[in-house]
Amino acid sequence: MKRIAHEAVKSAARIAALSMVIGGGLAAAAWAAQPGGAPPPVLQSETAGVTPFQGLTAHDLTYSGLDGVTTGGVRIIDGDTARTVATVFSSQYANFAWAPDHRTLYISETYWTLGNRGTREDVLSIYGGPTLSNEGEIALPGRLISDPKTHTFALSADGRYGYDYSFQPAPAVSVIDLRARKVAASVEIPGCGLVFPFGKRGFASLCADGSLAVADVNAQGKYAVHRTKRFFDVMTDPVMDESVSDPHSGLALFTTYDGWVHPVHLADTPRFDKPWSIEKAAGLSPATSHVGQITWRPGGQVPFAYEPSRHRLFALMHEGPPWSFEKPGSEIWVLDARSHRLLHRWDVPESAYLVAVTQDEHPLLFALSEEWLWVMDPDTGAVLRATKIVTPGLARVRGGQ
Amino acid sequence: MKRIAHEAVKSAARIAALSMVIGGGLAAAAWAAQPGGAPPPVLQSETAGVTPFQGLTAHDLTYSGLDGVTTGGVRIIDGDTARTVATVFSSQYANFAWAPDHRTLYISETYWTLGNRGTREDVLSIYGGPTLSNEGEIALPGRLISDPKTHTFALSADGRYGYDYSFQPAPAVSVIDLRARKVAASVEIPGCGLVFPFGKRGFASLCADGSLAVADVNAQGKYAVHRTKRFFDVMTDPVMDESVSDPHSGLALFTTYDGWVHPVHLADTPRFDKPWSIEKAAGLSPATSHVGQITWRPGGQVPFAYEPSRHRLFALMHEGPPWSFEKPGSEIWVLDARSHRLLHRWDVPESAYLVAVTQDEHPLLFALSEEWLWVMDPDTGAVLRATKIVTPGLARVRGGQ
Amino acid sequence: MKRLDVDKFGERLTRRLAGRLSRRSALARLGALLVAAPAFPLLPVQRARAADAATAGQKGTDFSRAAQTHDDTACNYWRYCGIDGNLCSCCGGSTHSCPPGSQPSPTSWIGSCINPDDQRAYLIAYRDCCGANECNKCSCLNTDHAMPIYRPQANNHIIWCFGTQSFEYHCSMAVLVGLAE
Amino acid sequence: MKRLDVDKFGERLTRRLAGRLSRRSALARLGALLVAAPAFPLLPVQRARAADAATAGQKGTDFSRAAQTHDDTACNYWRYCGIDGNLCSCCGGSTHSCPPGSQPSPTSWIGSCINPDDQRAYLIAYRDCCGANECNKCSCLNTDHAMPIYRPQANNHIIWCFGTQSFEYHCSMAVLVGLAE
Repeated sequence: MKRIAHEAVKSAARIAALSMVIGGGLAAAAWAAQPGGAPPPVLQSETAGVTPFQGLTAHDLTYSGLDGVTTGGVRIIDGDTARTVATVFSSQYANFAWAPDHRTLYISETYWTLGNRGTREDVLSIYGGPTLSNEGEIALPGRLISDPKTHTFALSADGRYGYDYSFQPAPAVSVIDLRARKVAASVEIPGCGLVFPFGKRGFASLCADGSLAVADVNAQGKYAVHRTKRFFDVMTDPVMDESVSDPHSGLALFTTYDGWVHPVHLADTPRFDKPWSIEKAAGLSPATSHVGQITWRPGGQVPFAYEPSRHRLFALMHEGPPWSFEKPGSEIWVLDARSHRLLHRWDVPESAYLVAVTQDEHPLLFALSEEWLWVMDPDTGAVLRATKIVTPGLARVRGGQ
Repeated sequence: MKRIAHEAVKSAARIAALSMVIGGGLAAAAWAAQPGGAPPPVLQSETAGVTPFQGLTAHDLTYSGLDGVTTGGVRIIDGDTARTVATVFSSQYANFAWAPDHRTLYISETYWTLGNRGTREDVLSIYGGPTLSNEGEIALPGRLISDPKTHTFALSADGRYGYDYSFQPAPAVSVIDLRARKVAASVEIPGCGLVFPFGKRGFASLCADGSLAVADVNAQGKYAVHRTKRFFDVMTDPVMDESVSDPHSGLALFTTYDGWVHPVHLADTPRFDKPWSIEKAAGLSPATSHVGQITWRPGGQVPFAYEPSRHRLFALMHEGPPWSFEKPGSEIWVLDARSHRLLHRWDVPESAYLVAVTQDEHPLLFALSEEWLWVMDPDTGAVLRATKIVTPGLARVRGGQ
Repeated sequence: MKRLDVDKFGERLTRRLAGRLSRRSALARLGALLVAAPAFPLLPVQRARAADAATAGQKGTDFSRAAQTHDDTACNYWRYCGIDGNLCSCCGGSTHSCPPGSQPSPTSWIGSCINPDDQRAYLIAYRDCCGANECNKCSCLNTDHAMPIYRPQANNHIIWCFGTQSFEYHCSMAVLVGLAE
Repeated sequence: MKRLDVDKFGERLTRRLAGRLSRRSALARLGALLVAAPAFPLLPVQRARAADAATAGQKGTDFSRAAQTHDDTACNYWRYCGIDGNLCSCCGGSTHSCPPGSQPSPTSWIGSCINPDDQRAYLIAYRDCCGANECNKCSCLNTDHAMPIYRPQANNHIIWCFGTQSFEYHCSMAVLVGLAE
């Protein structure tokens, strides 16, 4: 494997070492230089293997790259050390989720038999076991090929079902029975997209008219889809694709371009709480879509993270005009999603595209820029450690959405 | 398609433009501001199509990326403008060559039906026609999967046959009849590798003992392989994989790590000229493999280019110790391969990994670094223009090797 | 290969409908056709008109004020008000032509941009060229008035390669469809 | 999937042969086995001995003089004298262990490196881990005494994934085989 090494690396790596300049005199001189003077023992030979995979830890972050910009692959980083734990192969435009056992990884992905041509194959690939190896694939009827979006694929909270958003030829969700390893149903959701699971087998989707589609299931496993009221104005201030939801409680925080948070308790009959403004929580005027209004707004590739136990919403914020919802955040705002108060504003060392927070007692906050991952203390904003990464597309934590 | 745009780009691209702020008064004001005062005509609608491919020009450079570091693809750049002309899809670890019509592109590549797994398919893909589109594939019995190497694939000078180096399970060359679109022969070359075509149907390979394997063919199309004498010492100073050869004359300039050029006239019975030293041509002591000898040496990913009409050899040179043959060049040395004289030493703006020269009356010199392509005047060393590129792996020019 | 049975018909229809039918019904039908999905009642032009109300009295937008009409290889070229990806003009193609080695997708998302020369708004079809590896030149991100993925007809994160032989994204065009007035 | 019928046998054999047989014949047979090719008579150890003659009287090499033995995530770790690629130690593995998600190839190329602690030369098997997308961490390029591709047993440009389920390159290990004396 040939790499173009960077200068810093090259300087340490000059010249021939295959030469065996070994002789009694030389070796003796080397030994004499050792503290203690005794010749060190001859190193023992090794057997090559695979480092066992211990399961996703509470502080591990799993992320994939931004397709087109970088190669595929699902990468695991230990937040406690900022070191890479493992990498699992994936196609471009893949999505992924961990089973509740924290050991089984599902990857929703698409291949063509000849790279960009030939026969298309949409599959849910299964990885697990002590070496995180491939354990087979479940054929899917289709998938949406798009830039990475968190909510194109999700599991039910108990891990029994997978939900995969498909778009071709019509918007639908493939419900995958993960125990039986087959697609159990294909549920059409006309005019809607994405999937937010709730309860045992239900899911909701966002609709182009500002409503939700709710799919509930009867005892026979038949899905029925109905629409809620319109709860946001898609024309002037749509809800972001990358809104957060908690699969365990069913709470979704649908957040708009202008920073309005619409809390919705997902259920067969969803309950809509009153929306509140991130900007107002910070003592600012609410953001609007008026041309020229430069103010703080949420933005990025994955601009939100949620910590259900403490009701904390983390938002990547930048100063910009309306419709700048993909601009990366220069700050992370920490908000109390119950009291609608701003708790903290943390600087990030470099504008960040993704934010994530672990779901444990002593959580870590992750901010990901184009090339760097920073591990932060969510309570103090301190940067604890950092590592270089490939340009990120999606991120998942243990027990998170 | 979502891209993380860089700051320079983003600053130019601020805010909403889908809003239609059109009214009589506004429009009139805009027209009044036009020189001449008359309202400009309404722009006409367009039909989308594909820009016709005019064939590879004498100043076009075709290059592929360094696999692992970047994505696949065969990219054509016009040396007269430093602009991209076209891109053709390829797998990782591909090689490619142009037919003598300068319109048909052959790509030797490998796919698996499921990305990294499933059924392996080694193919020679054919692209051509006015849109440079796929015109089918020829199945290959196998290919070497390695970092890009110029001489793993080549065409006969008349374009009738393709030669593809295979390694698994044993070193062999697949001879592809490009007219019949099938593999005509698989020629085993035990202990040897790579392919340097000569004449109508012959080819030579470099061997691990310092000799050449020469494959010639009888009237019945049967290949016979014989070995030449050992003409270089593979132990201390091997000939580089990326030595240049001229498929039309059969002249190969096999060049060693230490900069010794072994001119060989490829034929059924090759003729070996006396080796000469690049360093000696520059008035320096010849480079050696003695540890610690820091001197000028050839190096890079593709360190040599040859211009047969003027017998000029272009070499990427750097100062370094023995075995630093992958270090990029800070200078390009221009050598007369007949008189063994150094003609010029040109600086490159940034250390270069690849060099290439066009084969026409008014040639252009190309130097490629990790991110940049410089178009240079081979006679003056002047940098004429530059463009950003993906990290380069291989490069081909019209009529070149 | 699963693929939609759509072709250049989509683009021709856009133009024809835009000229002959009432805006709402024409574009509603177009949207359904482009994405082959049954229920997308509202389209960018409608959104734009709504935004128009909010910005009444303002001349153009920040983008159109800074836009130019002479260099289609720069991100601030007037037609690129909503483009997201590599400009085909930098890849061997043009605003309405794919580079050799790639194919134009018959599907697209639709925006409208103001031409600074005549202050008129034009309908623009942002069409991807597909089949070749990503071009990697002139990456632009003009996301104004771009909609989430659950409104696909105005979403630029979808790989708009439906109806071509390949979903390999190469670059994006900004094809002029006609006046948006 | 075409693949060689080789397994961990390759590595075990390396060690066994290195200990029991005369160097020339052992490594010649090993080379043939590793690359499953019939005629590679000469191997890195022989090359090294030849180089040895040329450098007689010099203590170590530039690499071994600057090498260290405590940090196997740095390019100047002593075993990496001939490595070329991402260090598995930075990817969730170690010098002799693949990260989860990848598989060790039973084939490799062979080098020998001097351990600064005891000034002894050890045989090192540079084995690729395969199957996962490229790791992209700790990219090192120590090409000393690396040979051209027509001498595959000492070439680091070949993707050494023969015998695994995948040719997807992930990272490279430097497995200690034994003394090279």
